[in-house]
This record gives sequence, structure tokens and C-alpha cells, in this order.
Amino acid sequence: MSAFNAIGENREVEREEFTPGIEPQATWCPGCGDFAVLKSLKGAMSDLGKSPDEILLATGIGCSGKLSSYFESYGFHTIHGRSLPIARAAKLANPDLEVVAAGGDGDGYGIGGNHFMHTARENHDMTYIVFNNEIFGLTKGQTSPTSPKGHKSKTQPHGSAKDPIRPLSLALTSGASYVARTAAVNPNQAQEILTEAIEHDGFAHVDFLTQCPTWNKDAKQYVPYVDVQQNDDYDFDISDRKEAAEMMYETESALYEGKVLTGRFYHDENRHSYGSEKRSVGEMPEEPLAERYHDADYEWERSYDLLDAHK
Amino acid sequence: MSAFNAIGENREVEREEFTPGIEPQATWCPGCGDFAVLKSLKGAMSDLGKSPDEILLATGIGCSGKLSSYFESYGFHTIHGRSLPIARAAKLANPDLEVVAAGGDGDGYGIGGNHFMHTARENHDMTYIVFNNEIFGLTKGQTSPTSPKGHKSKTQPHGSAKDPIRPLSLALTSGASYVARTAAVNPNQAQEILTEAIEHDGFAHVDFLTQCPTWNKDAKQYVPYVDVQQNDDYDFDISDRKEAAEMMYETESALYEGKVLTGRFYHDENRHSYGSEKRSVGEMPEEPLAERYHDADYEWERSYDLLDAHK
Amino acid sequence: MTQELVWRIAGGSGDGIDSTSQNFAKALMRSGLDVFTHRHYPSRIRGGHTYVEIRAGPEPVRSRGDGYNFLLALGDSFARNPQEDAYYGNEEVKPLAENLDELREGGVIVYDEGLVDIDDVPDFEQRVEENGWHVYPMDLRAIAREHGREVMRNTAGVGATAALLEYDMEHIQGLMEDRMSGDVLEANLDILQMVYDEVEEMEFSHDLRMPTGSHDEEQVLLSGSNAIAYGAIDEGCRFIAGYPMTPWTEVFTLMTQHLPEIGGISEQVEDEIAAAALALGASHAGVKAMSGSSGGGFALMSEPLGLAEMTETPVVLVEAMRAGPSTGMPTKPEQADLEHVLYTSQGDSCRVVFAPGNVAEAYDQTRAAFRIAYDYQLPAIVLYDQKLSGELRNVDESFFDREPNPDLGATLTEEEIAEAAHHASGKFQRFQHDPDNDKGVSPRSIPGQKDGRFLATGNEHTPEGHISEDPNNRVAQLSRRRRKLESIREELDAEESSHQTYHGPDDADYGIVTFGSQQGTVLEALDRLTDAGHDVRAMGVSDMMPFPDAEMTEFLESVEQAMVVEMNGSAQFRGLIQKELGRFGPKLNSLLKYNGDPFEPHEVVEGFEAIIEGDEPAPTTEFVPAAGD
Amino acid sequence: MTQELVWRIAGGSGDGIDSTSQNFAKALMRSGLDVFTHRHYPSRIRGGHTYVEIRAGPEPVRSRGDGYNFLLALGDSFARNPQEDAYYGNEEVKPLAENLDELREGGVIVYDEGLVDIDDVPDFEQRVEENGWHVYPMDLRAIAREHGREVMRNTAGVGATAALLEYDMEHIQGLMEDRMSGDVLEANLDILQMVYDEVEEMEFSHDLRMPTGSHDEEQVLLSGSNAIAYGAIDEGCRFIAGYPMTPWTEVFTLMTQHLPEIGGISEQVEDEIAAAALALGASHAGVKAMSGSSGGGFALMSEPLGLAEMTETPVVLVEAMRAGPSTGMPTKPEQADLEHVLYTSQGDSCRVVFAPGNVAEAYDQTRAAFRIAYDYQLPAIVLYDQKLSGELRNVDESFFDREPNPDLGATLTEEEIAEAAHHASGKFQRFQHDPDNDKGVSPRSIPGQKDGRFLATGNEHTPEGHISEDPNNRVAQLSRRRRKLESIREELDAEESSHQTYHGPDDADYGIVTFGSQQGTVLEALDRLTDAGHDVRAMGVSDMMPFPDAEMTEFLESVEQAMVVEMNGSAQFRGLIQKELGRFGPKLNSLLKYNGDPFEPHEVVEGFEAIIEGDEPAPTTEFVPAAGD
Ligand SMILES: Cc1ncc(C[n+]2csc(CCOP(=O)(O)OP(=O)(O)O)c2C)c(N)n1
Ligand SMILES: Cc1ncc(C[n+]2csc(CCOP(=O)(O)OP(=O)(O)O)c2C)c(N)n1
Ligand code: SF4
Ligand code: SF4
Ligand SMILES: [Mg+2]
Ligand SMILES: [Mg+2]
Repeated sequence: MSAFNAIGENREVEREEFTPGIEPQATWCPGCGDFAVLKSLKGAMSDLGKSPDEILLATGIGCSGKLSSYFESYGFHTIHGRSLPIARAAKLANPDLEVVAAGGDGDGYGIGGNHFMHTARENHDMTYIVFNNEIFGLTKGQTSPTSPKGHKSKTQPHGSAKDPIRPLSLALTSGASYVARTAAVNPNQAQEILTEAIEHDGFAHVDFLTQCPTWNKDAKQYVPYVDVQQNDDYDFDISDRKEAAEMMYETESALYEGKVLTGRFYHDENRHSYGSEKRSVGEMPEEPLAERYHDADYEWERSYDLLDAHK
Repeated sequence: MSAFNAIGENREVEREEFTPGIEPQATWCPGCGDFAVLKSLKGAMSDLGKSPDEILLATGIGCSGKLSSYFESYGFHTIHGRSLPIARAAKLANPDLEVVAAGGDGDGYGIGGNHFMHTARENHDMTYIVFNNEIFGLTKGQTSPTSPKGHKSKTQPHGSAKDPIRPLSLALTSGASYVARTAAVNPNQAQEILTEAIEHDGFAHVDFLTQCPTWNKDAKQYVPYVDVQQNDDYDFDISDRKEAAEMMYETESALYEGKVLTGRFYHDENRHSYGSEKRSVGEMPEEPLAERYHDADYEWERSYDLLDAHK
Repeated sequence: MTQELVWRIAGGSGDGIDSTSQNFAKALMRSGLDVFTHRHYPSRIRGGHTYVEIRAGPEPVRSRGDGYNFLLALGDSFARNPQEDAYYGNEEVKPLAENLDELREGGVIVYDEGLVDIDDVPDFEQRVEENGWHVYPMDLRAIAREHGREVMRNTAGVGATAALLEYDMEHIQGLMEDRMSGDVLEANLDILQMVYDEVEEMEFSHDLRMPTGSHDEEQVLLSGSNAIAYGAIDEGCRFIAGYPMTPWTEVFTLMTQHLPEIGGISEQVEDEIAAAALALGASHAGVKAMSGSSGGGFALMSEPLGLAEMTETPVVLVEAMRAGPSTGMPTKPEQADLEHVLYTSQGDSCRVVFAPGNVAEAYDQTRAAFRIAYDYQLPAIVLYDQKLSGELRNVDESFFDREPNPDLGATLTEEEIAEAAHHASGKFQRFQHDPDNDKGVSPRSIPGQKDGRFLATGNEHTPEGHISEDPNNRVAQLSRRRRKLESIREELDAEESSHQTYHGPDDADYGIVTFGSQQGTVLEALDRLTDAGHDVRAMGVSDMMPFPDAEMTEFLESVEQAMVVEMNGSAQFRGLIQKELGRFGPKLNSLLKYNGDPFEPHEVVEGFEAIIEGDEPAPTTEFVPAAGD
Repeated sequence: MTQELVWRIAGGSGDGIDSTSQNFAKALMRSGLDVFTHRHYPSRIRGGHTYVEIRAGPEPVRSRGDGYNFLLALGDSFARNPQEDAYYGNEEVKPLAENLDELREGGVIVYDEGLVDIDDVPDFEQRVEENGWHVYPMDLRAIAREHGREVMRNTAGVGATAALLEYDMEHIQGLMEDRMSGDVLEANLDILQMVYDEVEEMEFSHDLRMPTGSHDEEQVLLSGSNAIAYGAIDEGCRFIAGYPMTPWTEVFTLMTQHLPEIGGISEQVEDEIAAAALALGASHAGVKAMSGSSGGGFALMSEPLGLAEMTETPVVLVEAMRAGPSTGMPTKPEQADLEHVLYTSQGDSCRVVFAPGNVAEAYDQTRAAFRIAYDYQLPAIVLYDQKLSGELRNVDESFFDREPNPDLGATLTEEEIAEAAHHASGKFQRFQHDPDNDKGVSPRSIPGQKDGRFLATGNEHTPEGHISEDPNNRVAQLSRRRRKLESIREELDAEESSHQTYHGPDDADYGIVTFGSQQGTVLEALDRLTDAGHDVRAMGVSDMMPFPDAEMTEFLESVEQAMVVEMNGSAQFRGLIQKELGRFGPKLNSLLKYNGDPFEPHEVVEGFEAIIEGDEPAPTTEFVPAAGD
């Protein structure tokens, strides 16, 4: 019997189970897009029948990072930019956990950019939600790596001289096997995409446009949005890397011209997740490591049995 | 008159000027590809008429990082993965300097990956040479981010479970405006490419295949190499991002199938360098900042003149 | 006559409490008073209990007082609906409810009855009665709405304050005229007048009136962060690289706003490792440069900091402490990063650390940090905290009337380089074993200078910079680098004015020692202790490294016992004294506070009395007695 | 009879010196001797002066000796062509030339005349004569070439050694048979025999012979790095994340080789920030986990280390010191990261730091680090250095015959969680203010356990983990976390055997104190001092945090003066003693060494004599006398 009975219960889970029984109420500003992430994540987890105790939600630091305070599950509110290495290790330690990492655009594409690149490359089986509000929210409105060129802020008084990074393209180039963009203004799509991302066996990157009315722009500026899957103008195959790459490029550029394209951009169902690669070379046990510590019958190996080489 | 009379001398510079007048002789192993980088860099600088005192060569830590010990110029042998932020600041402080950064594949694509991405994005006017030997040389042969999948080493006894990163594609996606790959086994091409890279006004990334006979493979394994510009099988426009992207993808994959493709992959002559962007928004002075400290006539601004807001 | 006003304005984050209080403080300053402010705010963008306290009087104000005497309780526009057992309590009434504990007897309360319902404030009537408070409910929101916009209720509150204290409105009006124009100005002036008139109609039960004073010369109001930025500018710093982090962001933002105007460069970069590295790169290339951060951001600078030590690259870093460990309490002050800043990065530390005690010292010591960093070619760190960062004080304008110092320190001209020693390899010997001065400083060249090329490396290196593992070279280089610290100590000791401040009689029986931002509070407490007949002397220490061994020894030898006051839980500063001097432990008692609020003077008084009279110290503080001998 | 052999094999990096010496040491161990090795190598892959010294004798060997008595000088296959004034000198003769200074009078030299030309060794003949050395040139390369391949000249050298010392070849042959097979084995055995025969023909002028001894039980030969890895395995550590860095790479590589075989996981990741973060993530998810690094790599772990403290996530980190600051001298030992490891990361530190003094302690204290990390939910650090890392010693095999301990420490079962306190929000109260035990430890749940969910956050937090800035909660949580350190100190003090080692009479007049890897050298020096009639006692300290205040006080009270021996330039360990105890400074003298070589016993002896007799200490060390009182 497992020591982790919350895992794999597969029961009906009401979305309310993901709301803490009582406060904390979210401290996000009125109109903040972050509420939509919370809501759609609750919806997705409920759709998937996951129970709060089998989920580990690791977040970074930022307004976005507070997601783990308002979503009822095991949570790890880490440090700025480091949610991914913490989350992926938890997944290796116990592959039965449902692991989700989340954080801001500064957190994930700025300070955490290297972990983003390498976690995608390794294709860990987890979901990574980036709250992309094109701004540093919590530190009071500085330019972020996704802020448009020319964006003015207290730290860029004359307007940013930097071109924004391309988050979708970077995910693809790095090796992510599921890449999507959704928006707070489109909660239904968001919930569907999160559901798919969580179900996907590999690294799923969701760039989530979350308006920040306090420092940046409000929801109106993300409307109208286009779902590239629903719109005939965009015809590409999300399983084709090349076509996906072009669509991503266009999508990223369009955002700064006021055109909000969302949807699924890439889905590779064939790439093996890191866990399975690692198991296949014999560098990871078949049973979740975390279970072993609760197995009273396990015969723990001793260094005493390794001493031959030292004689 | 400038305080920096080595700058812009534009004289004939013999390649021997870049060889320290006496030792240190390079401590690289016999047959190491790093010698070729040293040689081609000397050749390129000599071709460009740069004098040793106007060059700042910032290197990372690794066998590769020792380049600054054997190349005669101002040098900054920094810390692991951080040559780029140090180099780009020096360029901002004194845009008249010829700034080159260099380091290993571990240094640049591993620990320094985030700086690589962001420096390319900002398109600083500098050259970045990555000694790509597909291994950690100096620490004795561990798997690096460019080691092929399945690569065995002391830290990957069963073979790496990770797909290698795609350095050229990452540079392009991030925003580099010149991207090339050359190889130690092809010193003439290397020297030409380095010359172009240094001349290029923007971030020039050169992925330099440098065999490591001690831990990885020897020069033979990089032969035959193909120059994509010289070979009719490869027909693409290096000023076209999309075509460049496809060619890079193919090149990166081919390397692990034993096919060594080299040459220029992307060249965008129109993108403004970061310095000029920053000057154009008024966030960088026209004259090199470093000169000001030597200008006896400069009237230094005082906080006393900023106090109105405090009254 | 009223000696001092301690005015508190309370509301929610994002409600403009900050700028309103700043303007009011300026008005008070303009009218001849000395002022001092204290900020309290949560780590939240909108809503949540926030207040700013202004202490004002005719004499210099060095610290918060104990409690305060005038509360302006506005609403919190972003208050959340309360629920039973709520984590965050009833936020709507917090601007009133959360502030009552510290309101002095006989104090005045003005609250916005449009937003705050006193029925939700527990035991309000009873407490009012017990404390003899004078309560003036006013519908400030309604007045603001009527004459302008709802946000202008802050103006209404300020008007009410002025009227109740019989303060001449002209200073407030003047400030508004300086800051606003057009309709906005009109509306604000209207509201001010409306409220003033309304209050004039009311009956006053309180005696509190605005104190009066006058200044001999023009004053300027500024915070510790302003002072640091100005110190940097006056030392010719024209390059900053950073990444936002509370509270360091203030210095970074100020520099970023000023630098482009004066032809400097500011870079917001991908992370703090890069930020520190950029500062090194710019300094190496011949520009005076700085970076900085708080908590975790500074932790990321650990490795580049060591590189600066090893390559002898001058750089100034500022560290703005907040409550830790880890993310801790981002908007709350603490002094728990002292050891971290002194010792982080592998190998023997070779850095300078100053912890200024007030706004003027923040300016002076930032300048000293630059001077020393460039003269001695090492990293110098200004260690301050969330308290000093945002604390506003008035300073004589003439204080800033000084010469700038863009000098690059120990560098050579091309002519000097031509004369200087070069190695046969062609390289300039930038790291001589025995430079001519006896300070251990070997002057540097700047890239681009003719024949000045050398290698800067984080490896141990020969005089020209080549990597070397030769044991003799190692000893020569490491001991030379460490000799710089001794030279700096000598230089500081020889200067006319020490960075340490003293207060009280030379021959006192007891001592109180503190460092950094708690200086003012300790001095305030000292006056009270002296008034109460205690024979005590205080020392505020700023030099953390190199440590002022001689001064500290003299002080501790002169007293029988001493209390070390610091805002952390592990007595780091006391530990530093003990480490440096190797004795006096049995004389030292610690008074610690680490709940996120800085010391109040009475806590220091009570802590002191706990030592000599064995009393209980204040419950918010922790008292750690001396080790038995 | 010869008491000890101190054999040095010298050549170039990459010439197999390491494995040859390791095999020879094993042969000596098998033949009944106790052995101890010391490695010296440059930061370079191929070529450059390298040697390994083996000290062997019938009695336990704890340290290097002073100098050595047998040199096997091979060639450096990667020697560079010398030039006049060359930085690196004439590398070809270094295996001989660089080693002469420390060769004892009457010592034996065998050199490969095929590669080393003694005409290039300055004053060779003269020095041989003066020192009474016995020199045996042999063309080892030629012999190797003839019977096998050139690399086998190491074998030839070992054969020559054995023959000259009249050592029974069977142990060497036996080892070769265990390690090699086929043609390679044949060739090596041939070479061994050839050389043996050739030497038998020669005339010996030396008296040195192989000492003899015997062991009561089976011995194993292992390094500090081996011992750390085995300690981790026996504590049930099954997860390691890391990034290579000298000398930490050794532990990382060993774990990486063993873990897959025993169903564990090793991850080589993008940088050290990630490495530490992964270890936290794995531990949080219920696996015993570790990471580690050296110098700059550990500096990058500063921020995650603080997160572990704040979230009370158990984790073991190892830090392998090398000479700093910055990249420093990567392959040279130093003990200058002590303060860094104790204090890096913002906020009050709450960690455990052990500095083991030898191979057996490295094993024991790694186990203790895991036990405490998991029982007390905090980071525990094993601080060692390049010396201990690669030092080989023989240990009784039975020493390792112990029970493994996979216990996860303070965790709950689902049944216990069901009974435990939950907040109304649904969360388990994983961070209780006042847990049932008086240790300050609040037991945790593991993700996946039913009804165990909680929030781990680097912000200050309530019992269930929610972010909180409430001052009372803050005080409760911070003081509880710090209480854990006191409990650990109590636990350690109560244990049967202390981590500190003592040597010499209880009532000695003088003391010598050291920490970590210098323990053996100090003990060796102590014996000599005692033999020379000094009344002195030594203490080797391993507990760095929490510090053994009582033990140290007792020791220092018992002596009149003490000398603190450490390998750094700023007397960090002495500072720690002074900081912790606040007194004894005037009794303490420092003996420092920081040239990249560890102490030799005679240096400690001379340093000691400098204290009591005012002599000059050895020129390689620095003597810092006590502060005047
Ligand atoms: C190492 C470190 N540097 C800086 C900070 C300060 N900080 C907190 S949140 C944040 C950025 C917030 O932006 P983003 O990640 O986009 O999140 P958002 O608030 O917009 O959701 C920063 C810089 C920190 N906590 N840690
Ligand atoms: C922060 C830090 N981590 C680790 C190291 C150890 N280290 C030195 S070089 C190196 C990697 C070398 O590989 P690469 O960058 O590819 O350079 P190469 O030696 O192959 O040229 C490592 C991990 C270090 N110096 N600093
Ligand atoms: S500051 Fe912006 S991102 Fe943060 S809570 Fe407010 S609206 Fe949301
Ligand atoms: S180890 Fe490899 S990369 Fe390093 S010097 Fe030797 S051959 Fe070159
Ligand atoms: Mg953001
Ligand atoms: Mg490499």
C-alpha cells in the first residue's frame, strides 16, 4: 500500500476543494488577471479529478507567486526565479505527484530564464504557467523581459531600449513539448489549455496573459483576442515544429501591435519525458523513490557492501 | 585628445603582437582545439588592425577561459558563466573598446545561459566566442549542455538522458544579429568568421567547435567538415531569419549524426546595436563615459543642484 | 505649549498615504519645524494596513517617539470583506483599529466616517474614554467627492488636521501650488478650505496645537535612499546596474531617474549576478560604478563580490536590509544581514562595510565608500535598512554644497604607465607585490590606455596578472590585499571626524552601543535615561569593516557594563564586537528586536533598566544578558 | 629498523601518478602498514608539477611527515619547452628539481634518466653531496617501452622502489592481478620483474628499507570524499544534484556512480543555484537529498540555503574548500570559507556546520549531518577541504559495519496527520508555534499524504504556512527556529562522544586548537612537542555551528595560553571562538598559513615555540600574537 493515499484517488473533485476553507482571500488588486489563473487552474484540476493533496504547486516570487497561497494544495512558494528546479526535483523524487510550477514573466523569463531553458530541454513531465503581465508587478511596475520596446517605467524613464524576449519561441527552441498561450480575458480557453497541459506527458509551457491594471494595462487591452485554433486565418499544424515556430513568431510580434493571438502552438506527443528517458538508461528507479522511505521491508543498501574496491 | 591613445590607432598590427612577448605558453593539452581559437583570433585582430591595448577580452572559467592568458590584450578572466555581463558593461562604459567575450559550452550555455539569452536579446555590439567541445574540459570531462544524448561520462555513467541544447537556434531566437559556427579544424574559415563577427555592429555569436582529445574526441572526428556557404547542397539566405532558423536546426541535428556543418547562419545588418538604441532614447551619452573622467574641463554635476524637489 | 506633534496617517496601500504624508512633512519643514518620518506598510500592492508617522517639533528630531498624538484614519479602498477568523481581519476598520494601541493618552483622532464604522472597532468607546482621546468623526470621503474626486479625501484629512491644530494653511496650500495645477489644484484647494471651514465650526476639546519653530537656513527633506543616491552622484558615479528588490529599489530608481539627465548610464538587467557583474565591468573600463540589492538579491552577488576582491576592481554595492531569512517580511526593517554582508563569498574577505546611522551619514558614508573603493581598489558596501531607506528628515541645504569628486583613485595616466614596470611578456605590472605606497595599493591602468594591458583574473596571479600557484607569490599578493584593510583603518582613524557617534558623558558607568539605523532611537533613549538620572553613554557605530577596534575598546573599557542594541535575533553586532576584540563579552548585554518593527525609545530605556535594575524589558524585545565570567 | 617510509612519486598531470600511487598505497596497506597520502597538483589537465606522497609505517599515520625520504621522479609527458625567464620554468626537470627542498638527509632518489636531464637541475650534484642523498638514475621509459608501452614507466618506477626497499613484490603483483588482465597485466608484470632484477644487480648505498607491520583486521583504504559519500549512503541519501567543481566533484562523482546501482537519483544540472534548489525539492517531496560545491559554486547556493532555513526543509550540503577568494587556486587547500559557510544568506543563520578532522570523522559527521538535518528540519553542512577530500587513509573494514538509517526524521504518517491540528482553511499546521517536543521542531507531512497539505514559503508564515507579517507570529516562528540550534547543541553535548578530539594532558599549561583537516597535523606536532618536554594539550574542533561553547571554555580556561592553527589569512576560526565566547582573546595566538600548502608538523612546532620562546616561526606561516590586554 502506498504511503501517499491522496495520490491517484481519481474521485470527483469539486473546484471548491481548491479554495481554502476560509481566507486567505487573494490580495491581488481589483481587476488583476491573476484571478483568472487561479480560477482556471481550479477548474482544470477539478476536470482532471485531481485531489488537492496529490498536487504540488511550486511558485516563484511576484504577485503571481502568491498563487500558491490561494490555491488549496501542497504548495512551495520558493524564491525568485527558482520554482522550476524545485518543482522538477519533486517530480523526480515522486513521479506520482501532479507537479505544477508557476510564476511571473520577470520570475520565469528574467531571473529564471536559464532554468526555463534547461527544464524545457530536459522535458520534465510538469506544467509551467507563466503569468505574463509584461511587467514586474510586485516590485511596483518596472519593465520586464516581455515589456514592449519603448515601454516607460520608473526604471526605464525614457522607454525601454530592449526588444522583448520571445517566450513561446524560446520554449520551443529549448525543447518544450507542449507550448500554448492563453489569456485572463478568456477563462474558458485557459481552463481547457491548462487541462491539456497537465495531462501532457512532458514539459508543458503555458504563457498566460494576465493584465496588470495597476502598473501596466487593463483587461480591455487584451480584447479582442483571437484563438488561433478557432480562426481560419491561421492554419498550421501544432505537431509540426517548423509551422509552430512560424506561428509563434507571428504571435509574439503581433502582441506588441495590439493583436492578441492565443491557443495551442505546439504539441509533440512523441517526445519522451525526462523521467522515462532517465529510467530507460537505468538512472532512475521504477518505483517512486519517495515511497521507499515508507516501505518497512526495504533492505537499505549499505556502504559496507561497497568496500571491495577499497581493499 | 583622448585619454586612451591605444584606441583607433588603425595601424598595421602583426599577429605576433597578440602573442605575449614571452611565456606563458598555453597549458592546453596537445591537440586541443583551443589553440585554433587563439590563432584565428590573433589573425582576425591583425587583419582588422586592432592594437592589443584597445581590445578587452573577457573570458569565463574553463580550459577555454584561459584564452585571455595567452592572447595579448587587456583581459578579464572572470568567473564561471559571467563573461557576458562584465563584457557588455565595459562596452557601455567605453564603446570605443573592441570587446570580445569567450568561454566554454558549459560556461556559456550551461551556467551562463541566461546571460547568453539576454545579451543576445539586447544586441550589444560585441563578439561572443563559445568554445564548443561538447564537454566540461577543465573539471575533467563531465557531460556538458552540448554533449550528445547517450554521452557517457563520470557524471553520466549510463549515458546522458538529456537532449543537447541548440546553441545557434537559441542565439537566433534570443536576438543575436550575427550567428556562425566554425571549427578548430578549419582555421581559415575561423579567422574569416571571427573577422566578420568583430566587424559586425551588434551581438555576434560564434559557436566554435573545438575538439577535446583528452576527454571527448579528437580533431579527426570533426573531419570532414562542410562549409554551408561553399556547398551547393545548402542554399539559404543568411539574412532571412526563417531560412536561417531551418538551416541552424539541421546543422545542430547533423552534428550528432557525425556531419559537421559550419559557416555563417544569420546576419542581420539592420538591427541596431544596444548602444545606439540606448543613445537614441537618451539614456546613454554620446561621448564614451570613460573619457569623461579624464576631461579636466568637465563640469561635474552635483546633487546640490538637484535639491529643488526636496524643498 | 505643545512640544511635538506625532501625526499618523493610516489607510490602505495604494491610497496615496505616502505622497500625502511626504507633502505634509514638507509643509511642516517649510513652516520652521524639524521633521522625521516612519513608514509602515505591507508587502502588497493594493490594500492592507499602512501608515506613515511624522514627528515634528522645534528641535532636531532623531527618531520616532514613543507612541504618537494625532491619528488621521482614512479608509482602505481595497479592504477585503472580512469573514470570521479571517487571516487578514476586518480590513475596513484597520486604519482606525490597528493604530489605537500606540496612541498616547489625550491624543486626537480624526477618522473618515464615510469609510470606517466604529461599531466594528472592538471596545472603541471604552478605550476612548479610558485614554482621554478626542475623537472627530468626519465624512472626508463625502467632502472629497463633492468637490473633487474620492482620492482627494487625503487632502480633506490634511485640511482637518491643520484646522484642528490651528496650523496656518499657507504652507500646505503653497506646496499644492508647487506640485499641482489646473483643475486638480483647484479641487484640492477647495477641499482644503471646505474642511477648514467645517472644522472651525466645531468645538475642540483637545489642547494639542501645532508646535512652532524656525530654521536658520533653507532646509531640504530627504530620505536615506535619496542621500545614498546623492552621495553616489557627488562622487562621480555615473553607472548603475540593478534588478528591483524592496527596499533597494528606491536607490536604484532614484539613480535611474537622475543618471540619464547627467549623462550617466543605468541598466536594469536579468538578475543580480549580472547586475554586480556589470558594475565590475564598467568600473574595470574606467567608470565609477555601483550596484546593490536587498536580501536574496545581494546573496546572488556573492560570487561577483569575491571576484571584485580578487581582481581589486573598485565597486560600491549597497545593501538594504529587510526582515529575513529568505523572502522574510519584504517591507519590514531588520538588521540581520550584517554577517552575510561581511563574510559572504569564499576566501578571506577584503571589503569595506559602512552602516550609516541617519540621512546625513548615509550621504557622507556613501561618498566615503566610493572614495575608499577607488583609492584602495576593493568593494565597499553601504549597509542600511528598510527603515533608513524610507525615513525622511530635514537637512540644511548647505550641507550638500560640496565639491564633487570624480577622481578614479589609484589609476595611472599613459605617461605614468610608460614609466611603470612591465613584465617581459609585455604586460603592465598592475598587481605589484610591493607598490611604492605603504598602503598595499598597486595603481591600475584602464583598458584603451597605451601599454597598460594586463590580465585581471579571479585566480591568484602574478604582478602582471597571470595565473599563478606559486606559494611565495600567493603570500605576497594575499597579504598585500589584506594590508589594504589595515591602511584603511589607519586612514579612518586619522581622519578628523570618526564615523562613530557618541552621546553622553565620557566617564559614564554604563554604555549603550548600536549600529546603523538604530542610532537615533538610542540617542533619544539616552536623553531620557540621562533625564531619569542614569549615568550612561551611547555609541553609534558605522564602521563594520575594517572595525574600529581602538574606538570600541576605549568605549568599552570606560564603562562597567554595556548594552548592545540591534534589530535581529542572533546578536550579530555583539558577536562582531566580541570577535574583533576577543574580550568584553562578560560586560555585554544584548537587547534584540526582530518582530518587523524598529525599536522605539522606550524599549531601549526599559532594556537598559533591565540590566541595572533587573526589570523586565518590553515584551516586544528580547534581552540576552552577558555571559557569566 | 626503518620507522617509516615517506615515498613521493612526481611527474606531470595526466601521467597516471594518482592511480599508481593509490595502488602502491593499497599494496602497502595490504602488507600490514598504516598509510596516509597527500596530493599536490596544479589546475591543469595535462602536464605541470604533480606529486603524491605516501607515508607508511607500522603505527597509525595521522598526517604528512616533515619532508620525505624516497623520491621517484618520473617525467612529465606534457612538459613545455622552457625559455629563459619562463613563467613555468623548465617543466621537464620539475619532477626532480621541484621536489628536492623537502627530501630529508640521506634520502633516496630514483629518477627516469630517459626523461630527466640532471644537467638542467641547478646544483644537483652539490645538493646530493651536501644532503647525503642516494641517487639511482634508471631509464624507466626505455624499460617500459621495451616490455610494454611508455605509460608503464610508472610500473617500472614502482618496481624500482620495491626492489630498492627490499619490499616483497607479491603485494604489488597481487594488486595488479586484481585490477588488470590480459596483455596489459602481462606487460606490467614483466616490467616489474625486469626492474626488480635490474635493481638486484645494482649496488645499494642506502639503509632505508620498507618498514613492516601487521593489522589485526581487514583494512580498507579511502579518502575523505569516499567517506562523505558512504556516510550519505548509509543515512539513506538517495538523491544528489550538483554541478562539477574542484574538489567537490569527487563526492559528486562517487555518489553519481553509486546511486543508480542502489536505486537512487543523481542529477547534473545547469548551475549550483539549481543544484541546491533540486536538493530542496527532492527533500520536500520526501527523499533524503544532498548537494554541495566548492568556493564560487557554494556562493551561488546562498539564496536557496536561506530558503531551506526559512521553510525548514532538511538538506545536507557539503562544501569542499580550496584557496580563495574567487577562483583562487582551485587545486590547493585552504580553510578560508568558514565564515562564508556560517553566515552566507540574508537573515539570522539557522544551520548546522561540521568540519570533520579525518576520514573516519568525515563519515561519522556526514551521518550526523543527515540525522540532524532531518530531525531538526534545517540545512546541515559538511565543511571540509581539498586536503581531506583526496587524502587516503586505511580504516578498519569493520568500522563501516553499521546499520543504515533511512529515517526521514520529524515527519508524520497519514494516521498521525489525521489526528494533528489543521487550520480552518483546511491546511495542516506544519509550522506550529509550540510543538509538543521542547526542541522547537514541528513535524512535517510529505506531498501526496492525505490531508497533509500546507504551504512552504520563504516568507514569514503562520503555523499552516500562510504568509504573515504579524509581529507576534514572527517572534514565535523566528525564536522557535533558533531554538532548534540550542536543542541540537544540547543533544550533541549529551552524546557519549563529542565531535571534538583532545590529545595531551588535561592539566597542560599550553593549548593548541585547530579545526577540520589540520587536526592530524596538530596531533603529530603535539607528540613532538611533548617529546621535546613541552606541557601542551591539543583540541581539534569539528562543531562550527552550533558552537561547542562549554567544551571550548573548559579547554581555554584550563590553559595559560593557546595557539589557534588554521589555513587562512584572517584567522577566521580564532574569530569564531572569540565571537562565541566573548573572551579569551588575550590568551589566543594565531598560526596561519595560506600559501596553498597545508601545514607540516614542524611548522606547528615552530609556531608553538614562537609563542613561548619568542622564536621566529617557519617562514611559510604567519604568527599573529594575542591582543594585549
Ligand atoms: C533574488 C530576488 N531579486 C529580486 C526580488 C524582488 N522581486 C520580487 S517579485 C519581482 C518581480 C516581479 O515580477 P514578475 O516576476 O513578472 O511577477 P509579477 O509580480 O508581475 O506577477 C522582483 C524583482 C526578489 N524577491 N528576489
Ligand atoms: C560557479 C562555478 N561552478 C563551477 C566551477 C567549476 N568549473 C570550472 S570550468 C567548468 C566547466 C568547464 O567546461 P566548459 O565551460 O565547457 O569549458 P572547457 O573547459 O570545456 O573549455 C566548471 C564546471 C566554477 N569555476 N565556478
Ligand atoms: S500589481 Fe498588477 S499583477 Fe500585482 S496584483 Fe496588482 S494588478 Fe495584479
Ligand atoms: S582538457 Fe580538453 S579542452 Fe581542456 S586543454 Fe585538454 S584537450 Fe583542451
Ligand atoms: Mg510580471
Ligand atoms: Mg567545454
